[in-house]
Formats: sequence, C-alpha cells, structure tokens
Amino acid sequence: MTLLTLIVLAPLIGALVAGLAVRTGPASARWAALAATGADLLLAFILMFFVRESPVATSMPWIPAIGAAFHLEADGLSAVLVLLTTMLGVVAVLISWNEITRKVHAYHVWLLLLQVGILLVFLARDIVLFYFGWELMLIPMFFLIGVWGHEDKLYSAIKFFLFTFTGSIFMLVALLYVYFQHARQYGMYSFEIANLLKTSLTETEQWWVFLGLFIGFAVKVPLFPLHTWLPDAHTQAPTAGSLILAGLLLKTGVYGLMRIAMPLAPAGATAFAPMVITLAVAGIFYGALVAFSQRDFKRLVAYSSISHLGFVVLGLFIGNAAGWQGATLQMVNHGLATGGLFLIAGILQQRAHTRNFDMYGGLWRHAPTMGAFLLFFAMASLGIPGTGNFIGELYVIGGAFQFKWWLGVITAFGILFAAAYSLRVFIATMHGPESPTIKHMNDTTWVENLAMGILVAGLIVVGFVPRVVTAPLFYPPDTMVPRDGREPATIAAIRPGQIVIPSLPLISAEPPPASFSTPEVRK
Amino acid sequence: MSQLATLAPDIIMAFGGTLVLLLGTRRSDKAVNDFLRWLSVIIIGGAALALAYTRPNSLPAAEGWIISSSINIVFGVIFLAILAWTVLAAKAPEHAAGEWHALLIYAGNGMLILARSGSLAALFLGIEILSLSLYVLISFFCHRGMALRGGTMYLVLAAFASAFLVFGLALVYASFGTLDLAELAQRVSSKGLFHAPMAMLGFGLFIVGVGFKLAAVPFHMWAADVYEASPGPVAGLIASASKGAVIAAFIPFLFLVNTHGDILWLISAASMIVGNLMGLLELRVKRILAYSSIAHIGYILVGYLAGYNGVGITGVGAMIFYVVAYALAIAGAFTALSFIERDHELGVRDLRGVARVSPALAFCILVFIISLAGIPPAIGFFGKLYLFSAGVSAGYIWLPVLGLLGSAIGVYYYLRIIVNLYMTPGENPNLKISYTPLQISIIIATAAAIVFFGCFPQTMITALKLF
Amino acid sequence: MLPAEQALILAAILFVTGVIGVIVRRNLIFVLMSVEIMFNAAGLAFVAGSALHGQPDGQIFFIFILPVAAAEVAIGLALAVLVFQKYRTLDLWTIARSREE
Amino acid sequence: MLQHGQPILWLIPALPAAGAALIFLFSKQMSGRAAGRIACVSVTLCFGWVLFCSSLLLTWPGGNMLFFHEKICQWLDAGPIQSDIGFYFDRIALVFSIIVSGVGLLIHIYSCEYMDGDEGMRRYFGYMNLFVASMLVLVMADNALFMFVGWEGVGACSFFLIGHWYQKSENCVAAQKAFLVTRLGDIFLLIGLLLCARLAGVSYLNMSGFAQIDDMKSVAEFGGIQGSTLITIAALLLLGGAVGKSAQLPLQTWLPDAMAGPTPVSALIHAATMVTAGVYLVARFHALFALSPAAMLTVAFIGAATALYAATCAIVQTDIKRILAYSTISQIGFMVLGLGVGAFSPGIFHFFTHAFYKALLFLAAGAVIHALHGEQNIFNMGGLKQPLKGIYLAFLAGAASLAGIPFITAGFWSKDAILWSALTTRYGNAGLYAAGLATALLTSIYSFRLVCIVFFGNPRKEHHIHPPGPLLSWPLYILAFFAIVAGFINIPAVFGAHPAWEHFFTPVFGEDQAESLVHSSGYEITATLGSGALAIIGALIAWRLYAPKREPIPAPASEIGSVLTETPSPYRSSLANDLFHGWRFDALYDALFVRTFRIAAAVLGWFDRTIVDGIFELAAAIVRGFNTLFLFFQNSRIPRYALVMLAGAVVITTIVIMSIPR
Repeated sequence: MTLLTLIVLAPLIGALVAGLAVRTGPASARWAALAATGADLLLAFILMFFVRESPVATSMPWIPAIGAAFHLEADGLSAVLVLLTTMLGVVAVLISWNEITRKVHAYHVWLLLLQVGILLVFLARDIVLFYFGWELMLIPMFFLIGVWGHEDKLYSAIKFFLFTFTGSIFMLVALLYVYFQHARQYGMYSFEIANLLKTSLTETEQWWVFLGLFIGFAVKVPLFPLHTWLPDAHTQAPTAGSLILAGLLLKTGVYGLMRIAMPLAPAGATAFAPMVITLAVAGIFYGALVAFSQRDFKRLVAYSSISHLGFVVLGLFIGNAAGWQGATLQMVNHGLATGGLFLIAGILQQRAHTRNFDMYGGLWRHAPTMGAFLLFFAMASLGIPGTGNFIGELYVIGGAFQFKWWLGVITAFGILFAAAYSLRVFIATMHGPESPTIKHMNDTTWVENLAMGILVAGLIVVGFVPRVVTAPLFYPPDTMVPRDGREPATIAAIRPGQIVIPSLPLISAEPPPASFSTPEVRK
Repeated sequence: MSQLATLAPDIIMAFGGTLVLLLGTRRSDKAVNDFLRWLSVIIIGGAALALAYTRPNSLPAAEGWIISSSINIVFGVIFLAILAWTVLAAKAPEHAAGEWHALLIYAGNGMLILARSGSLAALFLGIEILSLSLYVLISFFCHRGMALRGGTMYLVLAAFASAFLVFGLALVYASFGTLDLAELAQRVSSKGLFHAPMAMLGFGLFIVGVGFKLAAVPFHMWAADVYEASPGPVAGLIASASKGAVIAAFIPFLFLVNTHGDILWLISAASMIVGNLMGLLELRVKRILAYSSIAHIGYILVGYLAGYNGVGITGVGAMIFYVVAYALAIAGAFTALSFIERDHELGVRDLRGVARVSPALAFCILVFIISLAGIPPAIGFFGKLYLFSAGVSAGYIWLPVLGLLGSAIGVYYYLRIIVNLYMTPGENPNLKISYTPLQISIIIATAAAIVFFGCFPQTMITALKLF
Repeated sequence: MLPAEQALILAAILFVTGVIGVIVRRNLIFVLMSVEIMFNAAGLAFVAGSALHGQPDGQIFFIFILPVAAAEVAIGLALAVLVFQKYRTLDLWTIARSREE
Repeated sequence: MLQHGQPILWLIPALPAAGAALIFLFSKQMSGRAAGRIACVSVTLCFGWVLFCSSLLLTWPGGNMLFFHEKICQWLDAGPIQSDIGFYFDRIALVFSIIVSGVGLLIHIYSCEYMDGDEGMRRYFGYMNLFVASMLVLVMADNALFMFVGWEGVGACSFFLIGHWYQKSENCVAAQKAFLVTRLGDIFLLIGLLLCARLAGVSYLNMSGFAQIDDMKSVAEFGGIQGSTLITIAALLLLGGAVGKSAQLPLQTWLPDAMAGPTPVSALIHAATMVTAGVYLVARFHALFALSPAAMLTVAFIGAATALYAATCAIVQTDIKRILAYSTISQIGFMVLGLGVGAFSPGIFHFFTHAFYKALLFLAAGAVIHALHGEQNIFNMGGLKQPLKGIYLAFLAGAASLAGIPFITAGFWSKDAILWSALTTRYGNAGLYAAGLATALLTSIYSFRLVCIVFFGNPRKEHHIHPPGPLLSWPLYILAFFAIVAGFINIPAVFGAHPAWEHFFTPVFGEDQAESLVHSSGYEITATLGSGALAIIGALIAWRLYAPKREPIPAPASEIGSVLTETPSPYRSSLANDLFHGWRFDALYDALFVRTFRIAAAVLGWFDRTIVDGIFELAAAIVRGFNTLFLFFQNSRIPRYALVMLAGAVVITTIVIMSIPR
C-alpha cells in the first residue's frame, strides 16, 4: 500500500536532501540523487513483482471538497512505465555525473522533482492528481533546459513550456466537463478516473471531450504537425534533459491517450481515429525524412522521435490487441533506444563541443566503446530484431495490417526510412576519415558505460522477452486490452466515424442545477 | 450590545488608526517605527479577533449597514490578515511611519466595511474610505514624479468611476426605493429586474464603477501606471485586498448574472485575454504584474458568473479561495520585488543576478510567479482549477477556455521574469538587495505557505470553511 | 415643485456634462471640477429618488456623498499643488509625457 | 515433437554467439590474435556440434526421424503475431548449418592470417562470430518470425563487416547501400509473412506448420482480392525478401559494392552463406510457391534473368573481387532458377557446391590480394602462376568448378541438374534453358579470363610478392578438394550412379518436386554432354582471347583502385562500359530513388523549418499584434483613459438597453 507512495516520495526526499545540502560539495548532491533514484528503481522492481499478481493501489483523501483523492494505482501499464521512469532516472543521474559542473545541487533538485511529476502522471488514478503531476513536470524541465542547456536554450525552453502548457489547457477544460457531467448524473462529485469512466456522454459531448484531451496529449506526444517544439527542446536540453524528455515526457502524452482520452470518450476516439491515424502515419514518414535532412545530431534524433511516436499513436488507434501492445512496447523501446542516442549525442557534445555531423567522422578509432554503443542504439532505432524496437514495430505493423492491409503495408516502409537516418547517425560520426575536431577524443568513462549499459540491457531483455512488458498489461480489463487478444473494451470497433461538429452554446441559458450549491455559503 | 459587538472591528480599526497617527507625529526613529509597526499589527489583529468571534448571522448593526454572515466574516478576516502581512513585510518610510501605518489601517477599515456592507450606502462609504487612503498611499513618496502622477491618475479616475457607481446606485435607488441589500435583492426578485429599465441602467453604471476598482477591461487602463507608481507593498495591497474587498461587496449582487450576465461575461473574457496580451512584451516588472492582475480579475469573474453553482466548490467559494491564493502570491511578489533597490523603474533585466546574491529571495519570487501562472505545486493552480471547474459546472465552457488560453499567453511574461532571475548570464553590478530578517522570513513563510497549500489545498478549504 | 422624473433627467444631463468635462479638459483642476459635477448629479438623483419613494434614505446618502466628494477634492487639490510644484503645469498631457524621474 | 534423446539445438547458434560476446566484452583486455583464437575455437565447437546433431538425425533408430524441434520459450504473443523462440533441425537446416559452420570455420582460420595485424581484428572476429550465430538462427529457426531475427542479424553483420575499414568513406557508403537495399527486400518479406499469417493462421509461419497449407486455398477473399491471387501475392512478397537478400534482379546492385569489405567477409557472407538466404527462404516456403504457378514462373524468370545479367557484367569487370561478386549473383540466379522450375533439391545442391567453390575462389583471390599488398585490379597482375603455385592450383580448381568443366568438378553436376530441370519440369521451358546455357557459356569464359589474366603471362606491374602462410593455404586446399568432389554425391542415375542427394531431400520436398524431376536417359545424357561441351568451348574462347601468347590487353585508361561505381569507365566501347557498370542500374536507381529521397528530405526539412514553424511564428506575430493594439491607448493620459472607460460604459449601456424587453 505504501509502496506507491514511497515510489513517489523517494525522489522528492532526494530532492530535499540535495537542495538542503547546498553548502556541501557537488558530490553530495550527486550521491543523494543517485541514492534516491536507485532506491526508486529498486522499489519499481518490487512493484513489478507485486503487479504480476494484481494491481497495487493506495488511496487517501486529498481534497474531499471537490472529490479529489490521492489515489495511486499501478496496473501493468503503469508499473512498466514506472520501471522505465526509474530506470531512466538512474541513467540521467549517471550521465550527468561528469557533464554537469555548474549549480550541481539545483540541477539534481530539478531532475528529481521532474521525476516526481512523471511518476505522479503514471500512477495517478485521480484526474486532479494526474493534472497536478502533468503540470509539475513543466517547471523542472524548463529549468533543466533554460539553465543547463546549450546555445539557444532560452528560446527552446520557453517554446517547450508554451506549447505544452497551451495544450494542457484544452485537456483541463475537457476533464472539468466530464467531471461536471459525472456529478450531475450520479449526484456525487469525484475526480477518480474509475468513476468518471461511468459517465455517460452523448456522441457530441464525447467528440468535444476527446478533442480537448487529444489536443493536450497530442502536443506532448508530439503528433505531427504539433511537434515543432520538440526538436528545439531536445537539441538544447542537457543530456539528461533530452533523455528524460524523449524517454518519458513524450510517453506521458501517449499514456494520457491510453489511460484517459480513449477510455473516457470512446466514441470520440472512434470518430477521430481516421484523422489521428492519418497524422500518425504522416508523422512516421515526415519525421524520418526530416530527420535524414538534419545536420545536428540531436535534432536528427529528435525528429526520429516524431517518427517513432507515430508508430506508437498508430498502434493505439488501430484498435486491436496487437497495436495496443505494440504501442506500449514501442513506448518503452523508444525511451531506451532514443535515450541512448541522446546520451551519445551528449557525450559527444561534451567532448567535441559540437553537434554538427560535418565536424565528426572516424571516431571509432578513438572511442570504440562509444562506437559499439552507438551502433547498438542506431540498430535498435532502426528496429533490428533482437532489440525491443523490432517487436514493437512488428506488433504495430501487424496490428495495422489486421486493421487495413494497405495501412500495414504503408507503415512497414517506415522501417526502411528509419534505417536511412539511423545509419546516417552512425556513419556520420563513427565512420569516414578522421575529423580534426575529434583528434583528442576520449572514449567513454565507466560511469557513462554503466548508464548506457543499463539501456542496452533493457533493450535486449525486451527484445527477447517482450512479455516482461506485455504480460502485465492485462489488468484491469476495463481500460486495457483483454488477455485473449479480443478487441479492447474501450474502442470496441473503430470504424471511419462520421464527424459531426456540434455547437456549444456560448452562455448557458438553462438554470444551473440547484443540488450542488452549498447551503452553508449561501447567504 | 450585540450591535456593538458586530461593529467592534470597525471601531477598533478606526480608533486604532487614529491612535497610530497621533503617536506617529511625535518623533520618528527606528524604535518608534518598530513600535508603531507592532502596534498596528496588534490593532489589526485585535480587529480580526473581534471579527472572528462575531457570531455569524448575528443581528445586523447600524440599521442594516453592516451585516455579518459567515462569508462576510471570512472575507473580513482575510483582508485583515493581508493587511497585517503588508504592515509586517513592508518597509515603512522612515520619516512618516505614523501616517503610513495609519493610512494602511484606514484602508483596512474601508475594506472591512466593504466586505460586510449590508446597504448601498455602506458600500459606497467603504469604497471611498479605501480609495481615499489609497490615494495618499500611492503618492506617499511624492518627491518622485511617478508617484505623484500615479496618485493623481488614480484619484481622478477613481473619482470618475465612483461617480458612475454612485450615479448608478442612485438610479437603482430611484427605481426600487431601498438601500438595504437584502431588501433590494428581494424586491428585484419579486419585481423582476427586466421590468425596471432604470435599475437595469443603474446596475450597468454600477458595474462600470466596480469594474474600475477591479481593473477589469475596459476599465483597466490605470492599472499599469498606478501599480508602477505605487510603493511595492501598496501595489500588492491594491491588487489583492482592495480588489478582494470590492469582490466581496459585489457578491450580494449575484442576481445581476441573470440580467447583466452577458456584460459580465464580456468583461471577464476581455480581461483574461486583453490583460495577458498587454503584458506580453512588457519589460518593467511591476507593469507585468499589473497586467497580470487585470487577467486575474477576469478569472475571478468566472467564479462570480458561476455564483453558487459548482460541483464540490461553488463559484463563490472558488472566488474566495482564489482571492486568498492570489493575494498571497501578488502581495508576496510586489513586496519581494520592493527589496531590490534601484533608482529607476524595475526592469526584468535588473533581476539578473538576484539568484546568486540572494537565492532565498529569488526562489520566493519564483514561487510567487509560479503561483500567479497557476502551475503546481503552487496554490494558484488550485485557485484556477476551482474557478474554472465552477465555470464549467455553471455551463460556461468557453470562458475557461479563453481564460486558460489567456493564461497560456500570460505564461510568456511570467517566464520572462524567471528567465531573468535564473537563466540570463551577465553581471548586474548595480544590484542591491536589502531586507530585514523579519521581512525575508515573512516572504519565505509566504512562499512556503503557497507551496504547502498548493500540495494540500484541502487545509485551506477547511480553514476558510468553504466546503 | 419639480417632478422627480424631471429631476432625474436633470441629474442625467449634469452627469453627462461632468463626463464630457473629464474627457475633454486637459487641466487637472477642471477635471476635478467635472468629477464634482458628476458626484453632484448623483446626489441629485438620490434626492429625486428619495422624493419618488417618499423615503429619507436617499437624502442621507446625499449627505454622505458631500463629505466624500469634499475629501476627494481635498486630496486632489493637494496633489495638484505638488504636481504643479514638480512640473510647473497642470496640463495632464504634458505631465503624462514627462517620464523623467 | 521433442524426442527423448535429441541433442540440444540452441547450443549451435549459442556457441558462436558466446564467442562474440566474449570478444566484445573483453575486447580491451585481449589481443587481436586472441580474439581470432576464441572465434575459431567457438566455431569449431559449433561445427562439431552441428556434425553431431546431423549424424544423430540421420542415424536415428528406426530411420524415420525427419526433424528435431526444440521450443525454448514463447516470444511474441499479440493477435496475429505469435512466435516462439525455438529451433527446428530438418534436412534443409542440416545442409545449411553444415555449410555455414564448416565453411565458416575454414574462413575463420583463414582470417587469422589474413587479418593479422589489422587494427580492428577484435571487432572483425566479434562480428564474424555474430554473423555465424545469426546465420545459424536464420537456418534453424522454428518459425518465420524468429527466422527474421537471424535474417536481419546477418544483414546487420554484413553492414558492419563491409564497413570494416570504415575510414574510407566509400566502404561506408557501400555498407549502407547493402543494408538499405536488402532491407527493402526485408520489408516485402515481412509483409509477406503477415499476409501468410492472415491467410492461413499464425501457426503457418511455423516451420512444421505447413499442414495448414490447404487452409490457405480456402481463403476466399481478403481486402477485396481473390484467394488464389492472394497466394501469388504472398509468394511474390516472400520472393521480394529473397531477391533483396540474394542480390537478384532488380535488387542486385548492392552486392558488387559490398566487395569493399575484407575478402574473407566476401567469401563467407557475400558468397557462401548470407546471400543464399533467399534460396533457403524459397526452399522453406516451397509449399506456398508450389500453390502458385505464376509465382513459380516469376521465380524462375528472375533467376534466369539474373544469371544471364550478372554473367554479362562479370565478363568485363577489372576488379578481381567484382568479377567474383557478379559471378556470385549469377550463380545464385542459377539456384533461384532451379527453385523456380520446381527443382528444389538441385537448387540446394547448387548452393552446396557453390559454397565450396565460391568460398574457395574468394579466399584464393584474397590470398592473391594479400600477396600483392592489396592490389585488386587484374590488369595489374599477371604471371602469378609461378610465385603462387598452391594458390594457382586451388584457384584453378575453383574456376573449373565455377565454369562447370564436365565430369570432374562439383559445379558441373549441380549446374547441370538445374539446366536439365529448367528444360524438363512442369515449370520449365526452352527459354529458361537457353538462358541457362548462355549463362553457362559466359561463366566459363569469364572464369578462364580471370585465370588467364591473373596467373599467366608476364607481370604487368612490379610487385613484391608476399608468400602465403599455412593458415592461408590449407583452407584453400580443403575447399579445393570439396569443390572437386562434392558433386559426386548426386551424379544422375543415367550415368549409373546413385543420386544420393535427390533422395536425401525427398522427405522434405515430397511431392512438390518428385513429379517435376523428370529423368529420361537419352535426352539427359545428350543435354549433359552438351552443357559440358559449352564449358569447354567457353574455356577455349577465353584461352584464345586472353592467352599470354597474344599481346596483353591494353591496361585500362586509368588505375582502378576503387571498387565503386564512380570508377571512371575503363573501356572505349560504350557497351562494354555499360556492362562494366552493371547495365547502369546504379545510375538509374540513384536518379529514381536516392535522389528523390534526398530531395524529399531536404524539401521537408525546409518545410518544417519554414512552414510548420512559420505557422506558429505567425500565431505568435498575431498575438504580438494584439499586444500593440491594446497598448495603443496606454500612454498615461488621464482623459484618454477616461475616454476608454466611457467607451466601456457606453457599450454596457447599449447592451443593457438592448436587453431590456420591449
């Protein structure tokens, strides 16, 4: 019961310790952060163990006045993502070990606070708590980019903040609307997701609710063409920032779609599915092509994220078990593989002070270990079998094929495009004549190797035993795909729905329901 | 006797203010200033105690001019608390501490009357007492031309607006023949406001007057100039308690939503959008906060429009919550910024290096700004959540959308403050920060409270008896 | 004896006069005077309303308006003096332009 | 399925994989030679285990054991995608794994000397071991999706090894090209597998699941397409994968460039094993192909066309490795032709002999290159018969086998089996046969052209010749032995021998090929003699054209040091140059696809920077415009402020008046 609370609290305590130890040397903050994230990782493993039996939950009243509860719950999906979060948390601390030399304490405080927000998002079963975590991620990330970022950091930080903040607005209004409708229908007010799911909404209402939620989540995912904040943010963030941005923050958007948007407004999801699928597929190719045209290492990887996330979103909206599982897998894999690429990009930038491919080349001689890691991550990114990415993409393609054969065929070619840019990453840095920029390049240190080794291990495990991710996904049946691979309960049968744009009255004419006024305040 | 008990806070404030004024004329040095400061706090605290111990719904006092329902008492206590906070945290002028504190107490008296007014006359009186004190407080440092201009502007425009307000009230009175609010509400509901065109018009003019006091669009033009001209704590007071008091006084007129709802809707929407848009490229910190305060009034009006509707928390409850949340942040921000000494208007560039010289102060400013922007874990987040939740519950979908869009625009200038605090390199050799331990501890306590209530908002709801 | 309605119309005319005065005049003193006119218009309206309903409340209100307006003007004139000392003018546009400290 | 007493199959790929892991994990602690030793030991163990498993399978008591099947664990489980990690060891897998591990072992040993002193020796052996492991997974996987792991794994290893000498950009480009082109084929394969699963159920993808092949016939319609057409489509999609991997038309362009890798790599990956994965695939899915005559015809046609195409290209190449590369393409074309006409076991037989003689040729060529310090242009060689006697003999054996010198070489028997099938089986026809014969003639010509130019006459350039060591030589001799004798296991019955090979595969291919292999003594002997005569004629033509007595062919206009297509054209005749450039497929693809891709990428990059970002910039500009608008009156003028207030008041009054009901 307290396990989940501990999982959320551990980084918070770490942040407090790191913050209060500001008078001591930088090592104290690093070790505090490592201890906190390491403990969190341990807890996450324990959680995975428990979740195999049944979902783990803890709930206590938080804001009874509005029916919000501090309700954390971990089913398979949450547990997997929590594990990913804590794993990347450790990696983020490790990779920052040598990179961050300025304001070390503050850095780790923000890093850990960020993790708190992400964990809240993945664990919350209460809308207010979810949204609380959602917005809590903003400020730490803003600081990570804005203070420890690279040359164009302020522009990118502000862009990131404005985009995600604006997106979340629509989400909030939609959620409040569902909350209100639920209260009206059931005579009790509650922000619990489980309760809100019972709300019956007309198709028109669902259309609007889904639209609102979708905008919020799609910006975060980011779905083409709302992605424009992402390349800048990724490029300018410090290594750990890019890692967490790609590995986790984007996943919160997908998770929101899975956990909230699609279950809450299934008819809306159905109606939007054709459009979303179109955007997702467009994103796959668009991201890959634009990635190929980049000269900046991090920008390339950032655009590749758009492509990969296209697979994820596609998997969600084709509405079958394979797609759903593929999307989940791909979330994990993308976090690990793209995270790894960002680590390499960060390490390179730290050593060569440039991210431009033209400045690299022939690096393998000086940094064979780094080369091996880069090769692995690039191969994972292009979906080589043996890494999780292959399975994720295969599931999505298979699901798409099952849904509409031509969709599967189109999507499959995304893999080819992925190969183009992934190989470019590798060849442009490691191969070719030796570049003068990197004459005195050192190979990776053991801390960096450890950080990347964690990611490699994760990718290989998922690649051969994908059941570690997909097997626990089947709780609870309300919102997840059932065990036997039937269609998910939430989006029973996606068909090209007729899109009816309804109109909402500007100002409500009907008298407000009397039952919810509070007599005590009434004069 | 019970009437006297009801009036006790006002009496304490009036006499206490005068006492402070008289004591302050004698001599002025640091000891006296501190004495006067603590005396003022004691007076305000006494009034607050007296208020808190007033039984709700006890007899109306002074022919129904002052009433005490639970909501009025809550409001009154809130304003007195803000006032006490301001007295403690503000840097009183050396040369005229007596006048300074006395005027603050008088202003508090005005707010107290406003918050508990039971009659149109009391409302007018409260507004005017408050305004008169503020005129002087704004131009307190009258050697500065800006203070002078700001005071003049506020005086002229406030009087202009008051004239609208009182003329509107006159029309209402001419239409319904009563000044008593309860009576008025009853007559309005029995007669129907639509059948009294003169009263309709009167209330329209009344809204003009109120809109000015709230700095709602399109009566917002003064805000930027006046806030910039005022001493920091006074600006905080204007933005928080003064507006809150007007809001409190406006609550009995909730029936207006039925007849003037469209107007209020427009004002709310316009405030949220225009306020944030005006601040977008502003570089002077106080003006930024002034523009943001325009937007915040727009948010509050959403709660007003929702009235007693709302799931969980009603619009009115959300308004009260928001007034507190906003007051903590804006008063904190203005006061904290007043610690940064400078000989010109405070620009965002002047904030460079604050984080290095005084990390605590910078962090507190950060918390205040986050709260104003409505981002967790600060209390401002829940304030907005409640307001918009009530708004949605009352059927206003687009107002929250507009409001949140506005706040997204607003984030841009809030971020500019944060960016300059933390992220802009470059030295700022002219930076001088001065504060007393008391001041900084109050600021830190405020920031801590914002975060605490931001994580556990229920505690505040319980404290305010909003459930 | 003036009918109450006509008094109200007169009050409205006065009020509008005051409003126009505030808008049009650029001199601080005249603006303050115009505001006074508006207040008095309101007072007149109150008295008229009082007469309309045969109640004393309106007249009491008027009595409140008087000192309030007086206090406003007192502070206003004090400020005007200071403004004049500082800027050697009472022209509101000139003052608005002078941004020097 | 799991028989008591059957050997552990997973050990076969696990041994080289363990070797690779050992090399990679401790690469900083070990020398290159140590890595080579580890690699050789692991492959030796692997080969031994393969032989043990094979003997166990073939000598299983009762004699009716057709395959071992070993399921390790469940792997994929999502709707239409079901797969286990498991191994399946039948006679096809047996042949392929013996070749992979056996030839692999020889090449590993050879590499120990060839790569000695190379900076990236550890990396080299690591990837070689990984390749062997992947290839073994490919041929032993018990279902098609798990096979795909090996399929992509060998592609990746091929990429790594082609780019082994990474400091030359051309090598990297070649590696990238190889990977991308084969991956294009892989996508077709993947779609094909999904379609198969959709048509006949997921278990169809299991190697032992062909029982459900009849279910496929029953599929009436999917996606608006009729069942029989669907089967053809599925087969063609699988063929797409095979074409990519095996460098058949039209995806053949990557293989000549792939010669940028070290020569042993070319021998192992791009001659003996990986490129024949397509053959394996088609043979594996023979049941599916057999359902669709159209698909079979396509396979046969592609095979024949590729064989002929590559032979014409090989005849004008100047780089020793490129000649062998084109000959590989051509020979795989033969195999595919065999498969396409329903001669599955002759197809595999040709794979079997080809693995020996082509590995031999590559290794011998490598030894020549090694001896000449990296010289690859045959017109800079010559007269090497004396100084490199052993290599010459081995090379000659290989070339003879490749050319199909009758009766005494393995290549003759296997090629002849395919030619005969092309003429006589159900799917065969005279056109295919003629193409095969023409190819055989050309093959003989370019084989002996190579021998003549390289080994006979006088040296065209001074070289300090570096004599080969034992590790280089002995693998050659072993391979040379097999290149000669391996054919004798399947001499057709008309010559009074026992065609053991054909019977060996009968349990696997069963009726799919039994009736298609026609034997009629008179014609068959005539045909065999005819094709043998063609090989001799070809050799004579080559001797006539390139024999040392004549003036040596004038060396090409420029040095050909690079293996890339950018090489300037060496011939005066434009036809010869076109052939030299592989019929200019590269230029065509470059214009059609590569350039389109690059332009699209550049345009979209511009689009993203300018338009997509611009839209949001525009929104920001609009917001800023409003900011200016609303600040218009913000000028501290009190009467102006009052005016704005008045305007507000007027608006309010108007709304009030409007809202008063009349």
